[in-house]
Amino acid sequence: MRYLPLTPDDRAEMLGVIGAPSVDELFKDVPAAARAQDLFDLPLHAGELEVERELGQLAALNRPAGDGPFFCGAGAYRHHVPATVDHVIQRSEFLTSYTPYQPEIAQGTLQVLFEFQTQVAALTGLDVANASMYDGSTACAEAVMMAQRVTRREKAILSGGLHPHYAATTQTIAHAEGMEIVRQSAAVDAEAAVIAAIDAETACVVVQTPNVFGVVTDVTRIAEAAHAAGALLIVVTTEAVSYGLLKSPGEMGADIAVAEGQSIGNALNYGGPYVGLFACREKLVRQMPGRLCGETVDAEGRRGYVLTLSTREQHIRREKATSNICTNSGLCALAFTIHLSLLGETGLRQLAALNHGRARELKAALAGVAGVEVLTPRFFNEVAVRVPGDAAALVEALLADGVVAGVPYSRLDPHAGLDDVLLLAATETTTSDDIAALVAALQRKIGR
Amino acid sequence: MRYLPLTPDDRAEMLGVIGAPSVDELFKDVPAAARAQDLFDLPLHAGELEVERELGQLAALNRPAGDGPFFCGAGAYRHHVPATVDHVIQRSEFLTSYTPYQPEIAQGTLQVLFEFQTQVAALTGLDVANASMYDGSTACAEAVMMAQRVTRREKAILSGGLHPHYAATTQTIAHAEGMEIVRQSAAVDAEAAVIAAIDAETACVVVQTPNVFGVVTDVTRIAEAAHAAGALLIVVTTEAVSYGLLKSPGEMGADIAVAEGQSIGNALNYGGPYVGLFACREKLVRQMPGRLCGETVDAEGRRGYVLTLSTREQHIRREKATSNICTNSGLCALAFTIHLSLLGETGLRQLAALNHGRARELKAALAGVAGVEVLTPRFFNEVAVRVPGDAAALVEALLADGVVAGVPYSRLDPHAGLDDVLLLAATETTTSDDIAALVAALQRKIGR
Amino acid sequence: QDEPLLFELGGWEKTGVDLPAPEHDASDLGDLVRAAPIGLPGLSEPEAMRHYVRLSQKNHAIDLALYPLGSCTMKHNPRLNEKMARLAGFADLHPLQPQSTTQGALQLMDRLAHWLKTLTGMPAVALSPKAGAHGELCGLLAIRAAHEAAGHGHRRRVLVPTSAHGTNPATAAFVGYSVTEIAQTDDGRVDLSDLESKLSDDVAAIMVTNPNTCGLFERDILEISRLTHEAGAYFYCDGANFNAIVGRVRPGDLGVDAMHINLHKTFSTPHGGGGPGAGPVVLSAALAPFAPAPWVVHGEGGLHLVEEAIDEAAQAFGRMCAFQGQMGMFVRAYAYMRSHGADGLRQVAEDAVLNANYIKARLSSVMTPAFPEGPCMHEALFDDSWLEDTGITTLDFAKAMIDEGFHPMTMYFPLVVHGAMLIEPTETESKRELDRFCDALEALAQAAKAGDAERFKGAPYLAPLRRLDETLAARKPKLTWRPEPTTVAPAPLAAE
Amino acid sequence: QDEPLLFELGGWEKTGVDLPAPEHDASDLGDLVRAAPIGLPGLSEPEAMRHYVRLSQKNHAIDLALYPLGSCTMKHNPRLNEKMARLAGFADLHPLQPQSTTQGALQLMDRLAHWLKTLTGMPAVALSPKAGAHGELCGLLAIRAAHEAAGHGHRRRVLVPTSAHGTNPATAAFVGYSVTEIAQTDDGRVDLSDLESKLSDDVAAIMVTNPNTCGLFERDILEISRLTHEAGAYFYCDGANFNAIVGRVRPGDLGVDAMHINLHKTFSTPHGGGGPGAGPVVLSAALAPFAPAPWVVHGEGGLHLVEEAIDEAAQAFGRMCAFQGQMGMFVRAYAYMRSHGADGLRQVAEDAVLNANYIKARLSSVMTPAFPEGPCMHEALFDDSWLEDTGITTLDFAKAMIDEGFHPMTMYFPLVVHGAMLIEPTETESKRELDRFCDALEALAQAAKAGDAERFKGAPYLAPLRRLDETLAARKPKLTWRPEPTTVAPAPLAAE
Repeated sequence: MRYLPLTPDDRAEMLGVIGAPSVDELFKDVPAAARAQDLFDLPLHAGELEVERELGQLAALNRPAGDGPFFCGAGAYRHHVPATVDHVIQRSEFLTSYTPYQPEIAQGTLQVLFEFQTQVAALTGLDVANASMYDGSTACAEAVMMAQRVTRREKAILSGGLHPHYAATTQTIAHAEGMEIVRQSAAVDAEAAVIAAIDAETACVVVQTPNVFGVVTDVTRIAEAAHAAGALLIVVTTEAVSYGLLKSPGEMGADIAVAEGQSIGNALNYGGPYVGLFACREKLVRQMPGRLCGETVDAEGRRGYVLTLSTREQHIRREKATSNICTNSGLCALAFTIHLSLLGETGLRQLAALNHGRARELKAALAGVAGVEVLTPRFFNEVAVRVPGDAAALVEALLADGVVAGVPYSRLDPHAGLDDVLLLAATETTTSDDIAALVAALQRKIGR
Repeated sequence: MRYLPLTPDDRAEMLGVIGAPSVDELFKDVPAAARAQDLFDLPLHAGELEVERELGQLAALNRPAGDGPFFCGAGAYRHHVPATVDHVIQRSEFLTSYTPYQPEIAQGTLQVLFEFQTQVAALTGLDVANASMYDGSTACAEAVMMAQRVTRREKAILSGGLHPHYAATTQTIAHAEGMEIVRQSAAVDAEAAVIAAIDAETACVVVQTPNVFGVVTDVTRIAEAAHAAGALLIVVTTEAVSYGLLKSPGEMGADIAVAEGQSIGNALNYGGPYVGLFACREKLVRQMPGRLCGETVDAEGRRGYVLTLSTREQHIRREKATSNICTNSGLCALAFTIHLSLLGETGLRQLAALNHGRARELKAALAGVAGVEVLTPRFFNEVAVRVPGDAAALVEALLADGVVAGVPYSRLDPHAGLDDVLLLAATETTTSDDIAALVAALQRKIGR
Repeated sequence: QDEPLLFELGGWEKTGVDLPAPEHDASDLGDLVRAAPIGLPGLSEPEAMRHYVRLSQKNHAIDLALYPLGSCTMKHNPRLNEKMARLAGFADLHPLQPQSTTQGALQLMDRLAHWLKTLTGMPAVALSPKAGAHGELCGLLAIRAAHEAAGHGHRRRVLVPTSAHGTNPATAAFVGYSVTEIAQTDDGRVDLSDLESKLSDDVAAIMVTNPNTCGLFERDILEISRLTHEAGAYFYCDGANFNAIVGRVRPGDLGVDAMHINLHKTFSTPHGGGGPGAGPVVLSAALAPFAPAPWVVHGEGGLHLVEEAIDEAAQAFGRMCAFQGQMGMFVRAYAYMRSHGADGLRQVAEDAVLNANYIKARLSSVMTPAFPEGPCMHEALFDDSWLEDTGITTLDFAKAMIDEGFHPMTMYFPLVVHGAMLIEPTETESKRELDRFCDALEALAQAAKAGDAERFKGAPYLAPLRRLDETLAARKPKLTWRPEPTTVAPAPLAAE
Repeated sequence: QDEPLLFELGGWEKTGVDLPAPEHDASDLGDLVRAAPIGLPGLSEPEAMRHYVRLSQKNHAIDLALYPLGSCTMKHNPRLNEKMARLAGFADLHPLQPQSTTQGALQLMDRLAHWLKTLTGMPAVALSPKAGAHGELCGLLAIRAAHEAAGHGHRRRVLVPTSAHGTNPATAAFVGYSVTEIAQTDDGRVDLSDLESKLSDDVAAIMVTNPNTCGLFERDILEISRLTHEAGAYFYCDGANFNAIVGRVRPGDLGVDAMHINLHKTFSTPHGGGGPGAGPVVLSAALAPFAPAPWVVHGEGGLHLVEEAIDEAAQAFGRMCAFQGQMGMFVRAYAYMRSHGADGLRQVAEDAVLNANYIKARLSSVMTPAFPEGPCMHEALFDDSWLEDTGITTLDFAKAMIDEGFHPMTMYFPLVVHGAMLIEPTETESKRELDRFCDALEALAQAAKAGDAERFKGAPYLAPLRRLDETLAARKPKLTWRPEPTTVAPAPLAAE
């Protein structure tokens, strides 16, 4: 086996040093009944060529997003990632290193995390950020539980504009932890209902902007209402590129901002791995979940970075930890940071403007299709439309024209009664030809 | 422009330090008539996404070898290269470094070259090897000119089994340098004619094994004849994997062995870059062309490596240099060395056996097709066959069945009168299904 | 060499991308548009490349030398896996595109599930958890759901051995369970009688790591699971150490009800400086109905991804995250499994255990093994009693290893051993590298005993930085870069 | 840290690949089969990875810091180019598969040719030469063929300035020409009167580098080409320094007849530790008919690759190599050109020249510029007169730069300047990096003048190795590893 360096001679010699007659002897603590004598019923080892063939065949059964017109968003977005990003994250020193617990030989990773935290704080308009979470949805759940720790209240109100997967994840996890989760009904313009629901038991309200229907909302009034009731405002964003165009959560009064960072530096990957962004106001930092990297000095007074405030974490606090999380999404965060370093202020703003422009073009084109009703008033790069009949069936039918027309809302939540709603996103990778192909296909199908 | 770090402010500040009013001032030595005022008639700069689109579209117009049954060889072979190889050669420290003229900060490259030279010497069965040449064909030309320096004779005899591109390259270059090049007629079994042609003016004979028709030859008798006449024997190999199965040039009496090393570690790349292997007997080393890496010690007595014997080279000797070559094929040599390190003795022998086995399967299948005559008696992984009619037209016709059936000999040499000869290679990447598809397609076409 | 921060290198107007100018008029978003500067400097591409390449060289990595972190299974990460994960058919696939266009991805998930189930002898697996701790949470939520479905919602206590990973009690507490510790015997195993005494009808589960964090196989594991099941509790196994037994022992045969599998440990997906990981959870028949969405089923016309339990499986306890989990890691882990095969995976466990025992044997002459009797599994545990009176701590010794070119072992864990040093070599180390490592540690140990304290107290000397002041970092946390007060703030960018 | 050689690490039975067992009987090759051991140790994949990654860290690289090698144009290598070259449609394409299946590749070659011709103002280009010197050879062969076709076979002399790259005279000699040197003026240019005096009807060509190797533009270039052409000779231009003028000056407008273009210099294909390069040659109308095979023509049904001149272009002088040349480099260079565009390429030249002049300006206070008057082009040339009486040589100074984290500049070249130091920053260096470089060189220069000779004579101190003994290496060349005589030879492998 190509990955196993020991030779039969090595093994024999090592057993001699150990003083064991055989490797079986080393497994003697395993109850005899549980020791498998035979190989399990699985194929034997295979060479690279064979493995590549099998996986290549599986990959070929899928239709990559880049193969033609493609309009899926709803929490994951197809953006162009510079080649530099993927090159650097594959460097052995980043790819094959562990969590930077030994800071003397992990300054590469640590400094990147410090840069990452600073970038996330800047994007969200908040004071501090952690070193990343698993993804946006789990970051959302963690934010809700953090609000519980901060406010010592148990109720969380989730806006009807929150991505249903985020709501479900939060419900599963935060509910398990003892919270009452109030999920409001799905609605394109869901934010008025949020304010109405806030009461004195409310730990937090969770509002997404741009929301799952693409709607961009100024959440300032929600923040005021929440703060008046002693609750925290958590602002969720699933499209991190929107930070380049839209007012930041911090500017609008958010106490905690969480986001899916996939859009910057990371491929679609059929849903993962992604990278959760998590930022909050400075005064809340000690209730923050996840890893944190902080600046310090070494024994010679030189600037350096370490993982810090780990007294919040499970490996120190065990059952009293703020969270059970013991990892981050380091390599995805690295990709995020490199891509954002390449973009810079100028590039991110251009990219966001470009996305918005493409979406406006898309919206205008959709609005011209008879039978299609655009539901989203103000948007960043995604709109919801109402189509005649079942949106999922329509998407499937349009595949015949080579067009992947977006995400039917029923895919996210079959119970919402929004089977005729379709979500369509455009990014800088969308061309006018793509939009024309979509419109032509729609007109053919809906026209009939 | 993403690759240009200077900002307008930087430029202004730097001009101030220089004391020049404008950048134009720095170009004042250029005659005014030759200073282009306008941009040339070419597109303006383009982003990564746009460049990827254009090149992706061009790439999509080609039919990759791996897309289906594929039997081209004739000097370039499709082998599987482990992912580790391509990963390591892309490391910044290998990819973006220069020729190792400063050995203190280039030991990585130098030690690899030393390993490469040792591997090449072992494969060819000769004493020493250089740090690589551009490719096999230019290595062949250099070997012929080296024979001239060694023997002080002017005539080179090129076997009719030598790859026509190699013969043409040698003729062009060595003839330019003043040699008489005797190209023998193309023939499947061309080696008897070589011995007959050797005379007292002969500097060298150049024999290929396996030859361009796939024929494996024991060149021992040719070596004896050459040596008896005071000439050198140069043995050419275009399929380096064959070293894992066949008797080495050194064992058969070669004085110089050259080869195309592409098969080990390097992709097909539509013909380049490849890597030329060049080895010779120890006593000839000072007439060897190309870079050489040698072992030495540093100021503290530690082992290290340097480029050496550079007094042969043009940057020292100028017009008296042994060759005008001033580069090697470093990165391709690195790929070769890594791949061969992974293979090792065991893996290379297995790989060679596997190739030979596939080719035997191919030959047997071809022999079963009525109208196809197998011309090659003893072969490694490639055979020549005679087909009814024009081989090039047949290959073109078989494309309709998704089969790339090999290289028509006329493609290499339209003047040879071998328009009905087709060369077909099989490697470890060839499957029984591929062979079956070839045979079925052949039977359909030729049967009609 | 000090490498400045991005924020000290970059410029507000610099960018390392070239984007076409937006073709459209200003948006109608009005005051929803961000006016103030974001605060993101940019770098041209050459500058960015150099910045991050320079930073990378400050890291240790598996690709450079042995990385003997106990409990972390730092093994070779094959680049074939990276290549496969980057095939457009996997990497450029949207999680919500029509399932008819992702049949290959679903097949891959299905095959991965089959391998995981076969290797563990368990009937079900939940693929979506994103890391080991996330998998623990998934397992305990399944257990809680099962108890609640059976009317046993009163079972709110979880038993955890003192040697457990911190995530075990943290996860149990997270789902609202109280944690009771189980004592350990002198030979480093669960104290059966203590376990028996603490099992009662309010216990929901026990959480046991096996092989345990002392690197030892729980000899009484069948008895443990029998007692647990008899008490009506479930057996959660922490699978962090699965590498020691993969291909040789199936947790299902030990009575395990749920176990997470760190794909980044046993199945070689890269650690990436701290994630992303992946933590699928295998489940027993009793727990399988409660597995969270989504999962793959075989249906008409191919595979189908069930994203929300509507009918038959309405017992699913919910959803662990958006989408399907760590697909990129699934591809890598599957490529690894296929490469090894049934035979190779068995060899993995054997070589991992052999390597650890070899280290234990070689170093026992200079260091004190915590459990000298009998073999260890895939990691060798030493205590610090051999350092007594040297004035050198486990930490000092570990930091001195850095100067020898090795990453330190895991220190002060498990907590049950004083000054613990937990060494896990993994199966991808050659005998040559093990010998190099043991030679270095022997020499260090001799230096320690010879009283060369300065070599240790000041270590590392040869790393990019010397020891970092962690207290300072925690006392006054500085978590983001901010411009020096004297620095002129960048001019606000004009709104586009 | 010393890294052993592969041959000291590997094993005869080890392998880092898994291959299926051959399914066939032993071959019928009889005694053509190699019986004796080859002598190739193997490494498992983790060992191989570590060996080569460790070795890599002993190298300097552009991605780490400024690499100011004059005449080498060490600029940033975009990774986009690497990605494009690896598209299966380019990388997995066989050079001899039917041309109907490689139309995209032929189009790429055609577009690259168009860019090169447009940027140089020349009507033809031969793409196949594999490196700069190979391109020189191609150019001189075309010149020779043209002279012979015109009945001027007696023209066998080539004029070369004293400052020329060694490849120029080497190549001229290679094709059987004798070499005559042309003197240089005090301001570092070709001495026109000396040129005029040496031009006669036996001269085949002049070979001039422009900008020349002193980093200066040949002010009299139009006069040089006029005189050359009047004498019936051709003007070969060494294009190594094309980076200084790309987008601003077309060699065709200067009267050049042939010029090679190092794609690995001006067009950013990576140097790779010494190749592979690529050296296409642009040709004037007079030389175009003699260009070697193959070339691309537009025909019916698409593009066609002419691999052997049969009819119309039978003047082709032959073939430079097998197949089509460095396709992998063509893809990279084209991606680079398209990324820059006409505007970006012009900026390349401007920034390259600006950066060099900035260095010249900053360092002139401590070092002595060889040609202080007027601007330089893309490289700044200093002599060693400022080191007089310090006992420190150009070499010492250069080696001390290594300790500052920089690669040395080109030393002792061009030969016309005593103790030459030739610094080429390229356009991909930021002002920050240039300042860091100039600060370091200023400090070093001051230390040199202050008499701190030890810092220089013993340098480098901080590199993986100290100065290497090159004399020893050349006196008794050891070019391959051989087992120590005392080592037992490996057992011969059984023939399969």
